[in-house]
Amino acid sequence: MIAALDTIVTGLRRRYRAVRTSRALAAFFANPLNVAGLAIVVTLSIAAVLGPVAAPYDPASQDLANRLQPPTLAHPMGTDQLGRDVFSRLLYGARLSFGIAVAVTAIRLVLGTAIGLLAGYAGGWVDEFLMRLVDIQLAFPGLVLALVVAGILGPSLRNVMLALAVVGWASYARLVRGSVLSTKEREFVKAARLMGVSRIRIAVRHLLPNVVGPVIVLATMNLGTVILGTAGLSFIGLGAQPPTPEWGTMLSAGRHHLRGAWWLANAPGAAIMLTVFGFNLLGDGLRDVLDPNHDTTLEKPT
Amino acid sequence: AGDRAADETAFTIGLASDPTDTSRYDNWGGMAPYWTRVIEPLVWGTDDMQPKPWLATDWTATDDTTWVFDLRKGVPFHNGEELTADDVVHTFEENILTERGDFVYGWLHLEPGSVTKIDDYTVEFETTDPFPGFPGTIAHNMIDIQHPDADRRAGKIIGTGPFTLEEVRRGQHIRVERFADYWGGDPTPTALTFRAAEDETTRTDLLESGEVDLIYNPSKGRLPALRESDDVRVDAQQSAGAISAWINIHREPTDDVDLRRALNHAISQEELVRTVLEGVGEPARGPISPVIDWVDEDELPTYERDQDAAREFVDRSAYDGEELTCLVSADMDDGRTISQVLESQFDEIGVDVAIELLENASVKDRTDRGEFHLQVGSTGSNSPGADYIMWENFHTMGVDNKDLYEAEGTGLYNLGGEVDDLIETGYQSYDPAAKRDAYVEAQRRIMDAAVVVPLFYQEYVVAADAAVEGLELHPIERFAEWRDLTRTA
Amino acid sequence: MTAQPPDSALLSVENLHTRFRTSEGPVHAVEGVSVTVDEGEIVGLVGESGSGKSVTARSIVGLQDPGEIVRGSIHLDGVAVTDATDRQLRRLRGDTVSMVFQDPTETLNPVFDIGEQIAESLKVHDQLDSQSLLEYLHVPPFSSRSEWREYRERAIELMAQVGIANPEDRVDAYPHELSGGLRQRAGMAIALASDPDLLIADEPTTALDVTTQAQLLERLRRRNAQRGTAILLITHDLGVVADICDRVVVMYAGEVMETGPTDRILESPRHPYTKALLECLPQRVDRGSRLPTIEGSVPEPTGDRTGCSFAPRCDRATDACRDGEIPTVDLGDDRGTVTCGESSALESHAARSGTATSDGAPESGSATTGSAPGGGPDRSTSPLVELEGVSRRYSLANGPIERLLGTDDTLRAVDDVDLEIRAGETLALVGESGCGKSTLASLLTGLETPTTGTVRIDGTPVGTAADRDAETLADVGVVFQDPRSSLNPRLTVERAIGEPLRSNGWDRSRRRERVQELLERVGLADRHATSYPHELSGGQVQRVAIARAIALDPSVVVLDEPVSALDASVQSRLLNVLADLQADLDLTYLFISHDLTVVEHIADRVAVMYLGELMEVGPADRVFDCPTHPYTRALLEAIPSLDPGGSTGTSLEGDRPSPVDPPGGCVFRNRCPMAEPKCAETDPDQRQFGPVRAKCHIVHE
Amino acid sequence: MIGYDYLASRLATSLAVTFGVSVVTYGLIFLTPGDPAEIILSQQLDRQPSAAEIEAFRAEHGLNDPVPVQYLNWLTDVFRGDLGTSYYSDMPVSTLIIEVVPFTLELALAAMLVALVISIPAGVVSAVNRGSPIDHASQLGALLGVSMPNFWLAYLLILLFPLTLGVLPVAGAGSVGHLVLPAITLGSGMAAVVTRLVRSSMLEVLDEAYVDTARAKGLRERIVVYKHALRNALVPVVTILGLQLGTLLNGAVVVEIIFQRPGLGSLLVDAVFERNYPVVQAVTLVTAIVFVATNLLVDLTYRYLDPRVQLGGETA
Ligand SMILES: Nc1ncnc2c1ncn2[C@@H]1O[C@H](COP(=O)(O)OP(=O)(O)OP(=O)(O)O)[C@@H](O)[C@H]1O
Ligand SMILES: Nc1ncnc2c1ncn2[C@@H]1O[C@H](COP(=O)(O)OP(=O)(O)OP(=O)(O)O)[C@@H](O)[C@H]1O
Ligand SMILES: [Mg+2]
Ligand SMILES: [Mg+2]
Repeated sequence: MIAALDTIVTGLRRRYRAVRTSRALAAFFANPLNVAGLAIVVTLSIAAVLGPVAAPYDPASQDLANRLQPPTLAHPMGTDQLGRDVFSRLLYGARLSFGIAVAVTAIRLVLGTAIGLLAGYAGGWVDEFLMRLVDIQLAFPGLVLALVVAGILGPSLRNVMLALAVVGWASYARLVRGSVLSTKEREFVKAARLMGVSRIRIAVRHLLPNVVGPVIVLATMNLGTVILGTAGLSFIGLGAQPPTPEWGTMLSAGRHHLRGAWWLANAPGAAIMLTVFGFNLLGDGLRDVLDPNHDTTLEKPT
Repeated sequence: AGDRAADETAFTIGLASDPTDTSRYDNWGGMAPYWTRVIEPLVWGTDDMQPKPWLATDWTATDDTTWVFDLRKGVPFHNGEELTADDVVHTFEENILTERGDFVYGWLHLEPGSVTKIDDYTVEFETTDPFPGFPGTIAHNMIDIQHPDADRRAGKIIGTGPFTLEEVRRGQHIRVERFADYWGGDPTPTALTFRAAEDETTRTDLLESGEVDLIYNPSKGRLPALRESDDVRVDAQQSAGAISAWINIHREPTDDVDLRRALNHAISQEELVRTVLEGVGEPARGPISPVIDWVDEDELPTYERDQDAAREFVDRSAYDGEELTCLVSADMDDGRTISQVLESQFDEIGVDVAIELLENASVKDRTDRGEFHLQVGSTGSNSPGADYIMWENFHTMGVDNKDLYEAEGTGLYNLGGEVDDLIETGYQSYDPAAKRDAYVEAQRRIMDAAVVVPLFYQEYVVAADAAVEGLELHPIERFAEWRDLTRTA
Repeated sequence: MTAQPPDSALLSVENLHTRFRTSEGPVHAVEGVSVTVDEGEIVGLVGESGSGKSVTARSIVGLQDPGEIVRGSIHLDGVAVTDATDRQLRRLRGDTVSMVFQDPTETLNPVFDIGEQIAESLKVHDQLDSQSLLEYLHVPPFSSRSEWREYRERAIELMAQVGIANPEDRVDAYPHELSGGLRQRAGMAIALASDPDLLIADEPTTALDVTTQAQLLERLRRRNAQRGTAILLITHDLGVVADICDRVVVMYAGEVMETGPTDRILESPRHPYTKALLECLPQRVDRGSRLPTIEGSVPEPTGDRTGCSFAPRCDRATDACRDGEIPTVDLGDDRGTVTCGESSALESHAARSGTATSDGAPESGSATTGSAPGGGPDRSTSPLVELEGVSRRYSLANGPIERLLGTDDTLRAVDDVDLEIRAGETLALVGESGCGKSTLASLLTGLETPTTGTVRIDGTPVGTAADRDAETLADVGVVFQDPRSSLNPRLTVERAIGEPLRSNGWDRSRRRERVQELLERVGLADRHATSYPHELSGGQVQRVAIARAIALDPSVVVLDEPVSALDASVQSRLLNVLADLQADLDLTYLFISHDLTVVEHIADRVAVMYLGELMEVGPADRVFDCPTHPYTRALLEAIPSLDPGGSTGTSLEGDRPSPVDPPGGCVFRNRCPMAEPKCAETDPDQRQFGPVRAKCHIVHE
Repeated sequence: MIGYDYLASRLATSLAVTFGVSVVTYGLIFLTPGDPAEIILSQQLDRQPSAAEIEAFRAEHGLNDPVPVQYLNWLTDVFRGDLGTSYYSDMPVSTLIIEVVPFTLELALAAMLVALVISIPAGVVSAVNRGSPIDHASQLGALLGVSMPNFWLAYLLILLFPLTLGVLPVAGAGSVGHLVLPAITLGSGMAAVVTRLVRSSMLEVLDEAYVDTARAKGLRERIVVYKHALRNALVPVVTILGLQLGTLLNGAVVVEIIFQRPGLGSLLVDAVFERNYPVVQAVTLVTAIVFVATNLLVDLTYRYLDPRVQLGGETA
């Protein structure tokens, strides 16, 4: 018991030391852009967590008498076509948009990484087959897939997520496979084989940790793309169901009011932009820190 | 804008749908038969949706299934030749009833070989079954008459309309020019360009930038500003369309009339029109536009907005708080806002509704299977022959109801029994008064059973450069008349 | 810095300070270096890795970026480089000074053929001030084809001059299509295109084989003799210095420690550092005895320093050395200068100082197993490892479709090798790069399957690693060629060493104990257990790799170039560790190296490999003292001798043939100075010459 | 040089991918709810079709056959060079596609041009002046470019150019003027991605020893950067351009809708919405072929840019 505690403590201490003394961290914080990115992401995360508590109004409560009110003190971002408070909707939406982004990216990441790892490590026909699958996904118009998924399952938020996840994993698979192929040839992997380490353990303990760097970078940037993707899907009518205050859907619904009720589209638009911006800043920073040789964001937005 | 400087009598019109869709309008060489007025049918429609003589001057039903049409004399085709019965027979037999596919038979109740020439100016139509709505039904832009020399698929359109087809640019525009020998008199505009402008903001921007002179249905958000503007004239015209929330009366719990009445009492049509519709539309009391002659609003029961009454109805009903689904087509203008207003107002009377905004095809799929409680839907007609609205929607054998009725004896919006009889009577009645009585009674019963929550009768809006005058709008927006279009200095 | 450089000096660097700003504070890479190079002179700049040699060189040509010169001056042909305008700098580079960079694989632009790269250099030299981008991009109206063609012609000439055979064929080659030696020569051609007065060559031969190195040094010497080109040669190899330099500058931690004529420095080094450096070279130590080492490590270039930077490692250091200003003393008579506070340094004092600790007498003679002739491993016992007729061919077809189509180019990496390793001995495998050493090792360890032949360990035939049981796997320890890449960067030292234990089912506490024991054995402190590889120096990383290799008590350890990447001082310490381990644990070593001086020091027996074949196998003393095979002889002759003025033997001419298409008959014949017609006809058999086995038609007992 | 083996293997994998795409498409569209007959008829007639009309349509288009049979029929036709006919009419799908392809191509190329013209100099300047205000400005610009939802940008561009400044048409296609705003909308996102890529790639390359070799020759910095460094830096950029072309083909839907341009993207979306399956099939097939071909082209470009690249084994 005490021994276990002890190992945990030393483990933590080691981690802490590794983090504190890490050049990477210092380098990360040396760049103001990285700090800005982190700040944006952290702020938005807080908004996502606390949004519903902090929102002044119920995001769904309509007030047709006070529709399309320009920003005032009572409604800092005005009201929408149905008299709902845009600011409150934005706050509620933060959680949704963030949630989608994180969930979709997580699915893509896990799926893509698993496939890439398998393809790269197994090699041969398995690799050949999986890579053709990746090619098919990339060559397939993502839109059709999204339309069909939404069509089959109905365009709920969950299905939008599914649709986006299904079309995005291939970039991860490619990236991971590429890294695995080169890492596999590194001598520490050969060393592990000679030490009798099992294949699974080699894949999971030796290869995986050495390929996650670029994957995390890609994922960070992907978070932004996913939010843009939901906006795109909303544009062609496959967004979240009303009255869900999802940002992409709000932007898309407000797009015809850009001239008159400008706050309708610009508020969610700015929120999306800021988020994507923040994630990308963060991703850039992480890239410099985690993997200076990362070459491509094999990203194919829908 | 450049075109206009060159020619003060040419106009550009921005349409909300693509008028050049080859795959849809290939029979006209990629030109929408609507709006463009290059081709004309035998029958036209009056402002109150009655068939009106056009290329045919008169028609009579000689028996239950035979119609005889007299043709107008002295109508020249664009190639200079005169319209005769041969041309009509040729058009129907060689084109309409052969090339367009079998579905036309069901629509027109005609089959190949059923159109015959009696003399040079008389044609006889033999319908497959009694069809009193025939003249109104063929008063449709697609049932046009063309010269046998026309090569439709190749884009060589030889019609009789006031304009001749000059150019089709796929996905872009159609250009027509004045036909000087038009039988109805010389049109004023020398040329018209119909531009596709499907996105409402883009369309409105095109008007604002001066690239087009006139647009249909500007962006609602821009209407207040356009109405205020001195440079733009905004006209609205009531159409043959109506929007309602349709209720699936064969599914629990909306099979309970009390719940349906409650829903009816929950809504204020006036408020809806005034607010989210920016005043475009008329508060409705029934599911069909009163522009159509056999609709009489005053005969219908009314449901005032009354939340207390609504709650009482809810209490009385079998409804116990479950979530009702409400289908909305993503294509429907304002569908998203309208459905949200409904949802919120139903919520106030304690009825929980979840909106499902779906693309058209998915909506169709769901309605086919009857898996929904409410649907925000519309009725309307592009020809004066609107009988099918009653038949297809409310008759047990109508397309919406038939499958479910045949499979499990239900349907969607069909009350069955006497209502079916009334609709059949109306459908087959050659006497306008009898038809009207039957249909009005059917509608009364439908509203009494609260099969729909009527929302509003549709209006369409045209915004034009303030200098443009002489536009004649028609309840069927595709029947617009450009002949007198002029531009003031 | 009293000595005023003579005005005539082509290059005079004075009190140069170059600094890098990093996130951990400034790095003082160069701290007050003064160097001069006269016209026609060859000056060697030596020092351990990180001592600031490259930074000094880069500063001279104005390429110190991202570093900055914070103090001092550089004069090249009378022009002050530090104050020069871009234009002046271009003139200097195009006209006066040229530079060859450290690594031949990286100094050539991979996307242009070498003809283009040399031609460009010629053109710059000819038309220094009219360089238009479009012209250099070969955009038609701006660039004259015929002119470029002319430059290419001249490029071919230049290639011939630097010793590239068949330059007409090679001019269109891309860098990746050339061998390391050819690439380095192409780099040389680029540098010489401007006919510079001064050539700065930064470790031009470090990455090359001895034979290639010898060829290249010969070219440099000839250039210097014929055209009077002055050369500043940067190297850490004192042998190279001895070979061609007139004068030597010894650097340590960004400072100059000692300068002087080559003979004087090699014969009577004055600075304790220079002395220590010379002492730990294996050439200078008797075969098999312990190597002297320099304790401690090079100071971090960050932070302030006072006094002599070598003081912490110098056993003669006084307090004055640690704090005071260190004088630079001119020894007079053109014997150079010494920067040392210890007066004793000024005395000429040969050989063994106390600084390089020759750490004691060999412990009960165990470390010298191989030294006493005949006292080696017991020859009567059956061999521990046997390779019998082992070959390994690689198919060059890649992609399943190609394989289906049966594209059939094969590469002979190892060809019909018979070799046995006896328990307790150190067998060294030597040969030029790419001759198949690592492949042979992989066949033994089971990373590769032999195409033909059998590998036996302890008399039992073994398959690939996947087929071997845990015991057999544990029986062979491996230290890979590149120590850093053989450690998972995400695992701490403790976990890395524990990995083989873990897969053999050791529990946590046992593992921990064992790791501690191993760390101690290889001479690492306990605190390193929780370090990550990137936190360790090259020598430390190599120790970790060794610790891991012996974790499961193997009987044989395969060491693939274990010391090649290390500095002389670190190398000597590591060789001592290996010797101790062998003595204590009764290990058998397969020691792979291309460095013959190291091999001579450590090996009991030597196997010489060429193009996948074994040319000669025999006891180390016999092979080194009296080589049998002409190839072995050529290899030995190519080693730069440390004796000043000592002759460098004739270097092996010609390029190594490709293993895809080896010559028929004897594979060495086209480079063999003794080749006869029958060598081309038949492949010679292995023949026994006393204790030695060789594969040659020509040589006789 | 490109060997036959290589070409054969590429061709085989390309075929496999294209075939895979067509199977997936076929499977998917038949999973999609909604009956094409009803949808298409109601579009065509502008009213609810009757039950009789629907039945007639189904029979006419063989929609009552089992799905595998329909697929096989389709596949046989494709091998005969027939992509099928639109459900709407007798219009061959190939005609529909050929009609819109020029618009798509024109837009894709223009967008690519916009992207390259912006991104390459911006990326290079950014990398060369690493850490300077110029670098930060270009990085921020690029980030804004990627962060902006493209339809939002499109409306803002229309607001700025035709409506406020009175230059360039609002919408339409056919002239260079009509191409500008759509190309900017579509190209800016790509420009942003490529700028960042060029920058990071340049940063890496500028650290390479051969760049110093070039400098040490006495070459002007401009030549060092644009000849020696850029060529190497473009290698990873090409991959992205290849992948982005796919995006340009079907990601252009939004731009096509807003600017009222014909194109493959909106053809496809409309066809999916309308359940016009032959068109969906054909467009998907064409996009897949274009994608595969582009990637082959990318590989060849690779080979041109970087002679080290061996054409073999690895695809894409
Ligand atoms: N770009 C840089 N940024 C920070 N520090 C640097 C940089 N370049 C060199 N240094 C530091 O300057 C010191 C001297 O490096 P230099 O390359 O001159 O060593 P060297 O003597 O050439 O070594 P080697 O034999 O390994 O080539 C080292 O401590 C190195 O870490
Ligand atoms: N997996 C492989 N596929 C194809 N060829 C290979 C492979 N591994 C090694 N080779 C080739 O086999 C030959 C011998 O390689 P090996 O690595 O054994 O040489 P080496 O003597 O260890 O060289 P070095 O001193 O450079 O390490 C080389 O020509 C090499 O290119
Ligand atoms: Mg160096
Ligand atoms: Mg090797």
